[in-house]
Amino acid sequence: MARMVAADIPNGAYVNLGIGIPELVAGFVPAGREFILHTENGLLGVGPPPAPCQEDPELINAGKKPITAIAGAAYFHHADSFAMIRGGHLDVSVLGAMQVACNGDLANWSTGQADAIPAVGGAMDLVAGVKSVLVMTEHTTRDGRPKLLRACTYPLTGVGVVSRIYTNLAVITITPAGFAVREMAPGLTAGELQRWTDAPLHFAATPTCPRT
Amino acid sequence: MARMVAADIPNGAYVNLGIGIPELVAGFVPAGREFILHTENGLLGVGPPPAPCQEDPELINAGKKPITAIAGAAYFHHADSFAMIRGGHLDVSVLGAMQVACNGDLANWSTGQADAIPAVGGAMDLVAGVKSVLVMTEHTTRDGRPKLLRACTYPLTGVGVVSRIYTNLAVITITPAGFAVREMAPGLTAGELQRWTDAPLHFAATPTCPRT
Amino acid sequence: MIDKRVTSLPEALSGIRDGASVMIGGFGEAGSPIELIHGLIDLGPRELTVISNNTGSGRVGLAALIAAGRVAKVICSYPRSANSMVFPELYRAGRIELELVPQGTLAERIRAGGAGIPAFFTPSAVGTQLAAGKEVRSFSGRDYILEHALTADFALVRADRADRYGNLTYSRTARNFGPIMCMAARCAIAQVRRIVEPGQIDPESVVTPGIFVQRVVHVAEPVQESHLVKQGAVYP
Amino acid sequence: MIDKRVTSLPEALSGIRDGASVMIGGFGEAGSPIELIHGLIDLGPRELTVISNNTGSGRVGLAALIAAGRVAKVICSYPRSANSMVFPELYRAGRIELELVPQGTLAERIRAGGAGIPAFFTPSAVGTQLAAGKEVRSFSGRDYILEHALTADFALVRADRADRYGNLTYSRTARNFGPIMCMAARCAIAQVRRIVEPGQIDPESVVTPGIFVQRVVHVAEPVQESHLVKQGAVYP
Repeated sequence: MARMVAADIPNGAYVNLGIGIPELVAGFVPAGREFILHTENGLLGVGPPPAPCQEDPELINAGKKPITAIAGAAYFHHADSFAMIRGGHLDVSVLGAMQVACNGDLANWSTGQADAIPAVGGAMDLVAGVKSVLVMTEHTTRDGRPKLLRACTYPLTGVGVVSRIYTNLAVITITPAGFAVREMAPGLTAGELQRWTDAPLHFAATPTCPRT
Repeated sequence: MARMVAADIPNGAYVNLGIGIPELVAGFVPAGREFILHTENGLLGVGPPPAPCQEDPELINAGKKPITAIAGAAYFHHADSFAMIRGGHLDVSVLGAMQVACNGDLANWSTGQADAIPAVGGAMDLVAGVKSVLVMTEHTTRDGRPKLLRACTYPLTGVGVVSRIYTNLAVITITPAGFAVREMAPGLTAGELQRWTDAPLHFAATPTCPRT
Repeated sequence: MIDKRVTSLPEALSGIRDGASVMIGGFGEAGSPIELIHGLIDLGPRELTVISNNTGSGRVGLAALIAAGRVAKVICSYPRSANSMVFPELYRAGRIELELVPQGTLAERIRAGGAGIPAFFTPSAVGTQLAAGKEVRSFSGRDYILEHALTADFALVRADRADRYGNLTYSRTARNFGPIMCMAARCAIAQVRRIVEPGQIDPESVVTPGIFVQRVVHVAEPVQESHLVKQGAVYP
Repeated sequence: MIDKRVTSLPEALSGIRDGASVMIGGFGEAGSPIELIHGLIDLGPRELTVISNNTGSGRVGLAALIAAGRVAKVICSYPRSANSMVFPELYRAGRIELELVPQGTLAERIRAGGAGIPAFFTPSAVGTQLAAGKEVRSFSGRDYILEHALTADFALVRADRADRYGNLTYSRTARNFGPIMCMAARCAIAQVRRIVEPGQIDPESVVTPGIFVQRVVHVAEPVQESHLVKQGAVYP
């Protein structure tokens, strides 16, 4: 998944990687490309993880994990950081998801349960401001229920904001007609993929070959 | 005038001095006091004028005159500079005036004539944001007409914004009752001062002695 | 002479009374002014409104302030983390109020408070639960919601260097909310690792100009929150 | 590899067409990108909307752009100065449009444009002619007016140092509108005195992060506008 996401991000892009699985994208930047990684807690130019015992508790990412900064990085405060996000200066936001609807609605901050502690962080700002919002997620929940839905049942993070979804089973683009399958895992059939997906899937006449 | 203004500014005040006569206040800071001078084009900590041939065209004040910066100064951009002003962080703004009304209205940016080139600069922001707005002005126009009026006839810079007026003839505080004379030039009578002033003046029972 | 340095934590915190609103800097432990927070616990004011991105970890720092029952309400974007249990307990028990705000809206509301902007329109949270009850207006065909400025009586922040004027620099991503909270509070209190002479901070590199800072207190070696949490430390 | 450096002024300015909106940095001559402005005169686009604090001096720089008849409208706070005659002549002749904006409102509208805030309330200009026709709303008993964001197709700014990522620092009060104009323009073009390797600008001291800059052009020794004005120079 992370490799496929990275392959779809153009050279020179300014990219925010969400907490968790999306952070893996940083490890798969294709040769010859350079992305600038933004972390909303105040750094452009996130570098590789620090060597053991080189961690600085004052140099962390949005997931509060230790990071490094590249040569050519810049630090800034939170209002400036979200000015970058809200002002449309970031090219790509890669986020996890609880649910995605076929109109691009995203739910990734709350199950809406009464006893849950609601926590939103920067997700609503990212989806509202970043030019292209990519979602990385398992195709279904741990107990096998679809996460790609006709309509989200959890509280929304944003309305019609997702551009593309990368799952363990497929790459799916949001189109005016709904979910359009761009790639599938080798050996998977269209019928099988549809069975794991709540909303109807559109398949291109000629399926794209999976990349190697 | 400049000495009297400076004497009324407390130690530690953050002060913006308007273009022209107000700039003179910097030369009369009483012994033992320290003001921090702000210039809205991006500097806190304006120092004395530069020595001849030491001028830097990239270190100027709002009047576009060369200045210096004190040890402990800070540079910032225009949005941050006006955040200081609008956000109520400056203690004192000293401005020139074309007209002041007895309710504190100030007119200092335009005569309203049809052929005038309107230019407002930062005056409207200063009067809207700074805690105390002091005006320094000749008591009358060059041709002897009053500048301290019942109501301004020129376009306003701000409504009810002036705290106190320092003229060549008197120091006058704006009160709910109108102009209250706090000090007069030596030898001047109340009747004479009133004759140079459009709005009625209130005199304290015991006039304050002019400072020496 | 202007001198914003104070010599002790109690002096730095004096005047914070019951019912005060207090902005507390930090993103996780980075930039969290843990000595000031512990000093605030010692000082004792109650019914505080705390504006902060998180709600602390373990039972030290901000989590300890909340655990001590001093906080009536938090305004924050992310009130849970791997090691937070204090806030969730009190919240589920209905003993603390939460105003949940998207992180960028939180930052912009604080910046607006410092900049004299009472309200602004933003696209964040449009169409979500967090927009409920808020004014919606369309500009150039897109919907935005109206959000209001946040100000506070006090701000507690952690910076790296300060001079007697209150000019501040920060360390790396510990900068986060510090600069804007100093702007938005009527009294901003900074704990700093180093105090230097005026002029030793390059005026081109000052992050928070001294006009936004009222008190500076020297804490040369702040404790590291994550170490305390690992050790299971409890404050006080 | 990311590299925002371009090797010539024409390359830096390419794509600025008739009718474009252009933010131009500077407060008086400090920070005014005079080589970029002269390059824009050479390039030739007309009917420009210029957003700038002033309207230039003498017959060089911004004043020369206006004198050449390329500017249909200026949005600015202070369109006259000791040595300005070009703008007043055209304005009195009805040949150029002026939107006069208080300086702090101008700065905040530009910053809002860069930050994705379409509109905000401000106390500046309330009760004056410059509030005419604007929405007034009361917050906590005080009146404010609604002001809208400014964005532009291009920004031309002058900075001191840059690296290939477009990170910028400025010199003293030449910083002024540069950082916010870079934020608010779809294509920000910086002329800089020095180009350095990534990392040579301390990441704590970057004023404009490279994300806000699209093109960097090296002008090692910019001419000094006030000298040209004294000499009576005319461009081109």
